[in-house]
Amino acid sequence: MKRGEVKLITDGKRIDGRKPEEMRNVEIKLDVISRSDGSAEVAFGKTRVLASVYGPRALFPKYLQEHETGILRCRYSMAPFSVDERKSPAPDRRSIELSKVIRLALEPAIFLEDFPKTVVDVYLEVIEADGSTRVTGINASSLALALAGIPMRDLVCACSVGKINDTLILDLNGREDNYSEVDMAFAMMPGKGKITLLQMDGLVTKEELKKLIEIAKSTCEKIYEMQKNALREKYRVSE
Amino acid sequence: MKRGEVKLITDGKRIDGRKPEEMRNVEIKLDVISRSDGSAEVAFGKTRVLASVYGPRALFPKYLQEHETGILRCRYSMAPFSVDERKSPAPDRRSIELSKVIRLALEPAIFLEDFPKTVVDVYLEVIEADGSTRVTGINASSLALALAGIPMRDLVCACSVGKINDTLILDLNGREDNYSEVDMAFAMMPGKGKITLLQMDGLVTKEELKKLIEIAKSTCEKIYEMQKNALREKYRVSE
Amino acid sequence: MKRGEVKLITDGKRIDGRKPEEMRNVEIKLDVISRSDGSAEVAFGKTRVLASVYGPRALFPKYLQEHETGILRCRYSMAPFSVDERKSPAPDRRSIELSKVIRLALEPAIFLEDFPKTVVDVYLEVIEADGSTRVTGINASSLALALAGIPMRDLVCACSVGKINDTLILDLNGREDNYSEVDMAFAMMPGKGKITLLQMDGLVTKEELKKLIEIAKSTCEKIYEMQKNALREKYRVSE
Amino acid sequence: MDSYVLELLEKGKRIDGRRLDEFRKIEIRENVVEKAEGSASVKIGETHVIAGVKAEIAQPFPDSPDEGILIVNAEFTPLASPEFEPGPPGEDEIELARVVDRGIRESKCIELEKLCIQPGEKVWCIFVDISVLNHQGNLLDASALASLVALRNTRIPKLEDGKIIRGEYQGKLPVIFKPINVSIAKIRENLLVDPNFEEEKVTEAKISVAVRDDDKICAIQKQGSKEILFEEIDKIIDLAVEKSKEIRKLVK
Amino acid sequence: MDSYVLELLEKGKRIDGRRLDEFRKIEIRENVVEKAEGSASVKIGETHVIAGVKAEIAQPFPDSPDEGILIVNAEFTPLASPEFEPGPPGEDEIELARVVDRGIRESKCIELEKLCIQPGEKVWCIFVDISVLNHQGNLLDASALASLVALRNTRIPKLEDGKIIRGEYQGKLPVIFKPINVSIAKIRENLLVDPNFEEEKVTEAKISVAVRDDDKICAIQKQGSKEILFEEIDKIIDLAVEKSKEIRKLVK
Amino acid sequence: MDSYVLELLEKGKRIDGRRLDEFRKIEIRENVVEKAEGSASVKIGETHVIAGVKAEIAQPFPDSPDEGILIVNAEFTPLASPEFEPGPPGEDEIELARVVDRGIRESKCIELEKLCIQPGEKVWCIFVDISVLNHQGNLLDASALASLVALRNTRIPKLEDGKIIRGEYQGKLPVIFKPINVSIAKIRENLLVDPNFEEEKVTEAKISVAVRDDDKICAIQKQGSKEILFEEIDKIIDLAVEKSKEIRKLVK
Repeated sequence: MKRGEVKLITDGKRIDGRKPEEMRNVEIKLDVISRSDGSAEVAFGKTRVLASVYGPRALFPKYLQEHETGILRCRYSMAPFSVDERKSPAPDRRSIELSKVIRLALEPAIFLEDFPKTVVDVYLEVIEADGSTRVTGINASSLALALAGIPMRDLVCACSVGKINDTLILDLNGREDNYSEVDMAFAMMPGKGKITLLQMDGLVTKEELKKLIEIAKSTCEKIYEMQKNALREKYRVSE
Repeated sequence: MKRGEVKLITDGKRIDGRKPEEMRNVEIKLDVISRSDGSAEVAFGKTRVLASVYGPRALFPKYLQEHETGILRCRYSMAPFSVDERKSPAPDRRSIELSKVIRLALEPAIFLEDFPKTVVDVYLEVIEADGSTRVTGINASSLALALAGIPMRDLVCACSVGKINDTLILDLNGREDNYSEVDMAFAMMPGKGKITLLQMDGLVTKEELKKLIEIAKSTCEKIYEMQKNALREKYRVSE
Repeated sequence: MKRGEVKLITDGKRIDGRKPEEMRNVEIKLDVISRSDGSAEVAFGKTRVLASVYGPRALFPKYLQEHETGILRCRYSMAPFSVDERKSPAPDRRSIELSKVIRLALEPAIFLEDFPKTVVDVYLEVIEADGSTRVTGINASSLALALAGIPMRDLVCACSVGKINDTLILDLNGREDNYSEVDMAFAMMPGKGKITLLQMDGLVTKEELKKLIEIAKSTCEKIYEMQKNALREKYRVSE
Repeated sequence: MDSYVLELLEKGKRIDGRRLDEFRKIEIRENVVEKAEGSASVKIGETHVIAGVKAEIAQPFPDSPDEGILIVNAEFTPLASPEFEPGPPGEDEIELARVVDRGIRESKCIELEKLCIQPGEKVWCIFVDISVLNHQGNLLDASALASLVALRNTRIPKLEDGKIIRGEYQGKLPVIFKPINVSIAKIRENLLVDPNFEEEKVTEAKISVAVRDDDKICAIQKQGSKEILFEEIDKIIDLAVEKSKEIRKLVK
Repeated sequence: MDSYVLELLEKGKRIDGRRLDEFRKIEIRENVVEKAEGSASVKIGETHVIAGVKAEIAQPFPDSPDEGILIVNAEFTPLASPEFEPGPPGEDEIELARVVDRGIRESKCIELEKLCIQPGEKVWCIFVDISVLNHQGNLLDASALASLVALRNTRIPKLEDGKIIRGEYQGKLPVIFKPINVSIAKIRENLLVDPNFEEEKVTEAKISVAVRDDDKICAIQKQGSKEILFEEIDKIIDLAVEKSKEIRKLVK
Repeated sequence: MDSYVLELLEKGKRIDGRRLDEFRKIEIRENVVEKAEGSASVKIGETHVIAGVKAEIAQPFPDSPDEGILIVNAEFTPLASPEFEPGPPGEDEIELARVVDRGIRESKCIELEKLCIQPGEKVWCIFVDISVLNHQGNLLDASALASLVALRNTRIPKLEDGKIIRGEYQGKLPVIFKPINVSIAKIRENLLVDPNFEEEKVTEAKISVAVRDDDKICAIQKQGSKEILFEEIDKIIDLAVEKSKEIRKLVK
């Protein structure tokens, strides 16, 4: 089966009962890893990703250090049991690409120049994968970075959008990820109105693309409120 | 076939004709590798293991050095032809675990604090494997360390014990290793009465465990004499 | 099928129509890679190899540096599409051996002692493989080194020779490489009369071996003229 | 911190106020990953691991053609501790996985012969993957417990034409015992149950004991770079058997 | 050099004299490797890549038992640039290969179902291997173009008794569209088509867009460590669609 | 030490008192590993290697469906020399294994077509594994000799229902020649047979020659980072042929 060959929408309802532009339930937990400098768990429906930040810390061996800026490293990884068929824990090509695009989605938000010669490590672990893992991970990373006290220009918010037949949809689940006609991952700094991630697969017209970006933008703005609320609540409660 | 499903004892005799608490023939050769700082070959029956020690020597890259103590490294390896089915020379999970437990069995005996920033390497090569390779290797390592002039609190002596039906046995051969009900690897510093290795698989009661440890202890004391005799003879002959 | 079992010569003609001691068409292109310090492409018939030189450049990590001499590194690699069955891009045992023998074939010609602590990297990429890839690569490397301005005692010239039935042949193609009775790779510094590569497989008498070396020698002298002409033409044209 | 741990121990006290023979609070959550055939999250204090079970079809080993295969694997994810780094499994991960494996295997709690699909051709291969998410000490006991609980709630997938139907199940994995792993640390003359991260840093030797429901011992592993005494072994075994009963009660 | 690039850009100029929306000279050579089932050499300015196609027999994926397999792989050979080092593929090589793969795959230009030999058992596996031979910037567009051309001249080998007869062919690989990849760099407020090596060093963000013959967009990848603005996206897409038409004319 | 070797050579002498064309004492022990199908320990002076042969069942290569497979592999165990390190095989190990392989293979001493079990499906794969245990120079000649002797005492295991019965044998591996490898080092104007470790350190070039019983040469490999002269080649070949006869007498 390929993109477009699976019936994913019936009477305006998606296979999990959602309306086209409806997000799954979003769950945010902060400070889930006590040994970490900052950590968060974000779930979009069944998709659940942990992010843990270490740093800024000294970088070794020394020849990797940059003298004028800090370095950001990201590692996206899936637990072997997070998917239908067991995934070997060694990084595959997909994980390596995703690690890079997640890093590039976060990097514009961080004042890396503030801590030269050091490294900030963002580690992501997908506990369960039901679509949209990279954008879920970016949201978790944004929160973990903030909790680690890394100076940031803005939070980074992310979501996925797509297309089934002629309907544009929001927040793709695993089956939609595989078989929808279009799949787009999007991240931005909502406070700045700047895009930091844009990846698209599948056939669209220019007009459809515009609309997809609009949906993604307004969703990221909602997620921005969720991220800010979570952080606010924490500082209200704990400090 | 699994543990307990193979007939390993008949009329009080084991498959190789030994009595339950009888060791196989032990053979010790010293200084078998001229390029090494200290080397020994120990055979328990057909099981034959070479140990070769290099060090204390400088450790590179420098960031691996410990400023207050030397480091001990061990590598247990099996020759590809040492077993029934050819073993790939790359280290497998078993070899990696055994390398660690052998290191931990030897470490308590060595005055590592006497040579900070350096490393002592103990390399083990199993030439033929017929059970009890790790304990044979520990005995060879103990002798090789002594010959390399590494300052030691005591020699380390090791043996395996096990259980077939209700009989406790000493020095397991390959078939017994695989199919006996219990398999225990044991090492100690006999002059100090201190245990440095204890690994057990298979079902035992507390009482059986006690008895197994007793057999292992008295066997290690015998091996202690063999190790000391071998060293004494060498120094009588060669120096 | 094995060496000697395929009919490779009929009425004095080889399978590609050549006479026994006839070379394939040789094509030389210089400066084919603008980012490189020196580069050349050499084709012997369909066999086509690119060589690219970088250096002398600083070598890191520092503990790899030699204080009294520069270091030469070579890497022979085949494009996945250069052979009948797709070749995985990871280096195999053959590539590792060939990288070494190519390095040793070039090393006697280079004044490595002139640039201590540095490295010269020679990278070879086989674009299409129809026999004699290592010797084609040595010729390309010799030119690339000269173009990179590496001080050399002489150019290094290389060719392959072999034997089919009782006929000695020159410049083996892919099928001859696999199925001829003898296959020899040869390189020398023709201006110095010194041999830098000699590798032979297959059964020969001492007398045949002598003749093979003679053919190889006189061929390398011809290739020497080709290499020199190519370099002369370049400097006439471009400078 | 190291000297503080030792100072308190002189007075028989631990930095978190526990008795020497007291476990931290244990929190077990079952079925935390829907995609997995079985799963469990276990917290011992702040130490957190998840174990997930996947069932795949595999060829049996030649010497046991009618038995399923059990594979235990552990990953110390770099999320869990500043000391952990990404990369292939290190010796500590491998040792932990192998000790958990032996505790389960030697207890005979899984009837591997019930996992045969077609003798000599196809059997179930049960992967237990342990992800360490927060490292505050005693990873081994947490991992063994999570693995046991995950196995006990594991369902075997349905097969159709020899292929796995994901999300549909034919029944539970038969797990007939509850082997429990108890790790006891030796620090000077003290024996401590369930050492936390700070205690592990000054631990001289550690003995991990897997105990079955009938108090039989099914696996022992000495760890740590110092020796242990004969009389200590006895005490450790007694203590392990006793504590195993306590923890076993937490497992459904 | 970096500041020179930026200075010139202030005046709307590029270091090699091109207009902002101008590609360097593109040179395509077909069938450059006889051993390959298909091949192409593409130069964009001095940037040089070769793509070669090999067809092998493989088992289909379980969820598409009657479809061939497409695998795209890229190697930044150390010949091509002093920055490239030998070793396993790095993240940039992997990303490039995956983006080229998506551009081809999502355009649906290859009818994978025509590459089935025996359903569920044997299908053709089409390997596209990209070797970068000189790196003067914009490797992605050159690689995508070389891959497309190589696929379009690919012949499927003959089979005899289920084995491949090397050097004999049963027909051409069906490739029914010409997806073209166009990369546009953002440097300050400028958008540049086909950035060269020096321009890439100061590029803030880059958007690569794959466009099909019917002007539909089949893949987008943002690269670079800085952000991009909403209004820039629109301009980039328009520019990419326009330039794709120009390049498509070069493909037979 | 290096300069001492050279000084003595000026006077035509070697540090261990040998003539230039003299091998060190060679000691061969057969069947040193019971688990192996064949094995030999060879000492040349203090240099020590063990070769062990294992026979496994494998699929034949597509272009020789009715022939067995020979694989030679060498490990410079870190036991053998302070220069050797654990890790994947380096270029010297790989080269040594491949040169030993070619000496055996090109001599046609093993009739691979007699190792076919079922054409196109199952053949014997003969693994020769060389473990270097002490490195005092000239590893290649010792390894080639140990491999030859091990192959000559190799027994082919019994098969039952297509499975190997370990410890029972159906007969000997047919090995019909005795190819002998002789390595000759060039140090300044001297040619030395069987260079020891100290001599190898100052060796400029080394030629290894494999010679068959009928004095035919079956493989040559030049090593070392300096050149060799035409007239030296002749002398080396003559010397190698002569010494090969001497060593061949030691092989049963």
